Amino acid sequence: MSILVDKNTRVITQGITGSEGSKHTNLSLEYGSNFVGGVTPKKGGMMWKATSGKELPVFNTVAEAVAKTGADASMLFVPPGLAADAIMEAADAGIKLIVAITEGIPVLDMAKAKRFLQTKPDCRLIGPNCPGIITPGQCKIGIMPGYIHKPTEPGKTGIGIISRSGTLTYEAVFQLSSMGYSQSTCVGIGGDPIIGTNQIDLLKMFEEDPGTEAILMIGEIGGDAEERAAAYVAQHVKKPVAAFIAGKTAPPGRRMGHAGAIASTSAGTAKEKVAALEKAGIAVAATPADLGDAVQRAIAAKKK
Amino acid sequence: MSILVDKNTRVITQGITGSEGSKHTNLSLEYGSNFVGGVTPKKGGMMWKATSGKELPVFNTVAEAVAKTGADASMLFVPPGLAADAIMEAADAGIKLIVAITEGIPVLDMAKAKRFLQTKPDCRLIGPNCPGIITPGQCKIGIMPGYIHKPTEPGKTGIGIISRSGTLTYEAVFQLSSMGYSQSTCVGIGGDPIIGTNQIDLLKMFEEDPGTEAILMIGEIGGDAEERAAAYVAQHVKKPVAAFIAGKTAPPGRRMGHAGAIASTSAGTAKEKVAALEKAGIAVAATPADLGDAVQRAIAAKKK
Amino acid sequence: MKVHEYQAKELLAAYGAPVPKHVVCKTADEVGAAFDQLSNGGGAVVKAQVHAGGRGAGQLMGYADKLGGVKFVPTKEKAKTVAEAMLKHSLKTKQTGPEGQKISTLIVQADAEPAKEFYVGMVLDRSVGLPMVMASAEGGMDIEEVAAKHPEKILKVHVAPETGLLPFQAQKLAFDLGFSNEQIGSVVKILMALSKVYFEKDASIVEVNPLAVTKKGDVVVLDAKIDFDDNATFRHKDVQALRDMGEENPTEIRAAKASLNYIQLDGNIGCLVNGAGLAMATMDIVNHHGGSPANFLDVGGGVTAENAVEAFRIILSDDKVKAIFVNVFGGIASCARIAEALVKAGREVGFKIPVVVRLEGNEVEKAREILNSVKDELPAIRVAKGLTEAAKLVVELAK
Amino acid sequence: MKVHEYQAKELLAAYGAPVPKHVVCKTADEVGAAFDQLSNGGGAVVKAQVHAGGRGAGQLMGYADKLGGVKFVPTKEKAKTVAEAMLKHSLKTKQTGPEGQKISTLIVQADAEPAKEFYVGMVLDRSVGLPMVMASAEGGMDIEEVAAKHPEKILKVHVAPETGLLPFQAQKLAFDLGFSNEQIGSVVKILMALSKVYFEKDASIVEVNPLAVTKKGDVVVLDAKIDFDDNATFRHKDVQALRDMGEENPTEIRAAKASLNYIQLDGNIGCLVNGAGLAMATMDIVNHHGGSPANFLDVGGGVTAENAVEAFRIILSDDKVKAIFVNVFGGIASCARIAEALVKAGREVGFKIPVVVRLEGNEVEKAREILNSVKDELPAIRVAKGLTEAAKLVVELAK
Repeated sequence: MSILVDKNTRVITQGITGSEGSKHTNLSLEYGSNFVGGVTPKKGGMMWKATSGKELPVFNTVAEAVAKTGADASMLFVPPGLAADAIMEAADAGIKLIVAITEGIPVLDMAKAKRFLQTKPDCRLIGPNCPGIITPGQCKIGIMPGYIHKPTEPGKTGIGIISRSGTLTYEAVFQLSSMGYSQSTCVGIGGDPIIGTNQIDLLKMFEEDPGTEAILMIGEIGGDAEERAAAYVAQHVKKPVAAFIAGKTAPPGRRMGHAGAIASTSAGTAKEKVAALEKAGIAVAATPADLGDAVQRAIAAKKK
Repeated sequence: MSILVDKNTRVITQGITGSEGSKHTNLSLEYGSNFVGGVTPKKGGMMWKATSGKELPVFNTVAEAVAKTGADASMLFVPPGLAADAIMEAADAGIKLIVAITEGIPVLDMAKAKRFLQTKPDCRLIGPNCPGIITPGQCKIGIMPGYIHKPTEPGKTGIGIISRSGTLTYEAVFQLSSMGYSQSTCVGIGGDPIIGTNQIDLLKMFEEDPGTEAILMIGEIGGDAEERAAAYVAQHVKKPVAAFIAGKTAPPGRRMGHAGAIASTSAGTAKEKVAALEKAGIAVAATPADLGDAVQRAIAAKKK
Repeated sequence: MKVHEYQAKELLAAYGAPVPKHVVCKTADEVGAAFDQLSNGGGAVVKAQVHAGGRGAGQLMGYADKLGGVKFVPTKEKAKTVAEAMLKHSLKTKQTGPEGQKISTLIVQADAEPAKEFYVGMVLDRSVGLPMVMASAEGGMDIEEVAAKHPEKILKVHVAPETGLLPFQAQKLAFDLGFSNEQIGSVVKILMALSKVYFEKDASIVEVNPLAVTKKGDVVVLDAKIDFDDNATFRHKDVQALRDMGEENPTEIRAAKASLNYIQLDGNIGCLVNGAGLAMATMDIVNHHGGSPANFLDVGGGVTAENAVEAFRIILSDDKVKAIFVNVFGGIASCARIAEALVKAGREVGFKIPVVVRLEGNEVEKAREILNSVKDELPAIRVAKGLTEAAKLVVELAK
Repeated sequence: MKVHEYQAKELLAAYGAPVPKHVVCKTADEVGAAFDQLSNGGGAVVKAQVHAGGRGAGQLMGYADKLGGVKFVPTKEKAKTVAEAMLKHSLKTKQTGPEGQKISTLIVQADAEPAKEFYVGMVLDRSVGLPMVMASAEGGMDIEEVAAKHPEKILKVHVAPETGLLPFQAQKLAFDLGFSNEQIGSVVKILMALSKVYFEKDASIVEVNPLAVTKKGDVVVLDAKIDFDDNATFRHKDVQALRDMGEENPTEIRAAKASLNYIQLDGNIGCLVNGAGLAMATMDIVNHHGGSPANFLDVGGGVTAENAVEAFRIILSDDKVKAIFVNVFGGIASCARIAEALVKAGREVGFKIPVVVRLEGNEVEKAREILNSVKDELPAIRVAKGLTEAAKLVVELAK
């Protein structure tokens, strides 16, 4: 079991003919994802050729791609200035899951796109500015390295991961796989101030997913999403939850790489977040080397 | 019985200190409506004095008026350039029924206000560019002459009126009252291209209102609201329905007074509308002198 | 409020739409000079600037040859001849009415002969209260005809008023209309310009018809029409400046100055009514009983005696009018006040034709007394009791 | 992207907000002339233009008297003296860091001594993804402090990004803040200007603090701060033109040119990491084991060998750095490529201090072979196996 994506998910790439779009469509195809086409305006009608030799049809519009391929998910590699429009296009065309990898989308563009998405309740956006989503062994939509993941065997359970950071997620997955923990689904929710799907949305899904044994939540400074997630966990989540917050030593007022990773002197600090998480009974990793162990501790604590 | 307003409705006037707002608050008070205050920005804190000597508090904002008076309805006499904003203010402040009398609001202002209202599902707008709404003997919110109306006695039923025109409604009410028909509620829905409440909304309410015996719908050229209403009547309305369409002799392409009363050579004509109404089994009045008789015919036809 | 083709195109061009070059001319000599400037060896097009549509298929009234309001001219001499004819003769089209429309402005346009014509327009969809873009590959013809006969050939996209047309919507429309990859960019520019003009200038209709693909493959706005929301021109000084009073009916302008809503028609029964709906219905009942209304006239609810007198003057200024029908339902306003205004008008203007009066509502008895008291002084005034009786009477008297 | 107070105020003024007159000066003589122009017999205010806040309570470094970045001056002579001092001495405030900030621009502002100070600002409310206006009658002080201690004293209104602040929202805020009827108009103007700048220029923060009521009762923008969304400056040439490179850290500018995300800190362990989250976490683990990071540095996923070498140069340009921590998790990118870049950097730049390397992920074995092969040539490179081991080692070596 898993959340959001599995081997039946039919994916298109928006921006498939671009260098990043093309590269990661190839890597995702190699991982076994079910990509059925791509969209690049003015390139409609051509065939995109994978390194494997497989060919995918390219369409001018998402609407056409959906009509002709039955796609229900989209991996989005559109340049930042056009990305919010492409997100709205996908939602308007009936795509159910949009995974926006693009980094650097203007905040107000996302604010408008988010309002547009609210008129499309069947559509979910992951990201933007995220590595994507993967259900190991079944479907990878994004730029994460597939090989580090450990699929959950049928009938077994794995760890669900929710993360605002890319490489830190790989670090976590690597530690978990090394320790023998498989993953159910790993979701990079993105490092921007406005994102489509937040921690609470996913905590709810993981809590309900019978294939998920425990949840690891990787956060960072900025905003109060972790504090709100902690409150949600305390009230609604029965499964073991571990967490990590990056940015304890980040200077206030500075944007630490991610547009959303900025703490002020009094709000969005790592200290506040860790306190909130611990108060909610979540096992908080002390360092990035402690991610796997924290999950183990969370599981052990619930077994008591 | 009645729809939307009755003797318990608590009304404020937006623009109470203006000449029209003041005049019609007086006339509505004299009719017996329960006005509890008014709003005029920068006049907050003063008392508005009715010709009867009664005093009403004036507030700077609708929010304050609602908080202090418990108002649930608003009669709006704000100048056209500011009216859409005032409508949104009323909706935002929790007013449940906004009756916008103002004529001449820019169409795009109303398009935006209508979108805003969609985020406030508990709020209903009547108008703009309408005479208002009256439940005879109980509550008058608007500029219609109260004296022509005949209240429906408790336990009895009356005629419900839905109209795009002001004076034509008075003509109808006068004919009905003269013939002995009381009215349940009369609603002027307004002559603009974008209005808050349409014929179908009201047909549904009148159909469900035990105090309404039959419905008279007064339309005019422009748009296809009457055609859609006719289709609704055919499917969903069991009560007798009569109708009249003004503008049979109106030249195409000209705006006949009301911003919404404009027919093209092929759409929105009186001919099309009358045909649709008749097809739905509605008794259509041949001339404005025939309004009361048409209602009588509609009732008689249903009794057969 | 309507504007000329050249004004509409210049506005669209200002918002980024590709538009063929043109020069606005008032004389045949200016047309000749403009021809030299724009023809580039291949001729040019002379187009009459009037507010009515159907110019190409129209005919200059009293002109010997077949010539409408749009003409390709291969030479400067021909350009000047055509211009002279247009400036001298009124143009009659299916939208001008039988009297035609005087032409005082022409444009000379660089030739952009279309290989294919499309339609794109933006209007309000009243059924949902949202603006929409309509587009069709069947351009260059009356879009209402296409809509009536082949609704499937019209693409429709609703547009949120807070955002305007979204780029992806414009792009999808362009692809769905079947444009080539090279043309998509220009079509998107035109559609976005359409939307920007509509929202930023409070237009009620923006139409590009035809949106043409030229023989060279270029996409251009070949003809355009913009109407503006009269309720919103107060906040657009630039739009107000586009108004050409010469295109409007002088009587209607005069009426507007007196806060009267007046539209001239071609019948012989002048109507004076309070309320737009009742005014239309009054025309209808006149027509129902065999008469023909000379005008629509709504004096409104708060009419002053002075404006009511002006209303009579306006109605009487139309020589065709043989009788007047005053139909007033006194709601809040008193019938007595209308009666007083009527007497004032009779005294100041003089009624040489019958005036049938039907009053009902507030203070109707007092009004009847007032009118009764001047029966001998103003015998033209005939008070009728019912609406039907009044309509029949005025039709009879106008014969 | 940050801008100066005077730029923020001029932008707000362009959108209709009332702002006190000011003159921008670069020299004491210009300040003198501006004083004559603006003082109007009653003095003026000289304000240092630096990107850091807390100027009023700051102190000019090495200046004998108590003098911060904002000073009322009663005479022209005093104005010039103050200006000279400001232009000569760096200003230290709680936001500048210990090294202070050099002042190169001043404004002279017409005196508008506040009788009461308010706060209004617009920021993104990340919890709902909507911008919001925050307003408080407790202005002139650090709003975060007010928010922390008296959250009930801050009014908040969410704003739809498609419409901006609606007039009724602005008016309600103005009334709720307790302004008088005469002042409402100016406050609404300021609030609407705030929203327009925010939306039309893609700002991330627009603050007016204080929004002052002067002793005469006028409402003015006495100080303002605007930050712009770095992701959106590409579409605002006018905003780009406001950038003052003199206010930015030169090393950070240099790093940005090489597509490196670098922030200077004051520790002694240079960090080179791929990914923003891991880069922060690397600083944290260094700190956890008793070390102190000298910088945040995210080389990104697609780093080239050339940019990696530049990254080492940048780290090494900081004299405080005593050891370097390279922490890379090879995801899609190969660890071998990072190892190669490391060798290239070592050869070109030279490592005089220890470089602790922790690589994991894609092609890590190959990477270790590469580093092993240059063990003798580049002895400074120390390969660690685990993340904890690496962190401990680099902390040890930096001591």
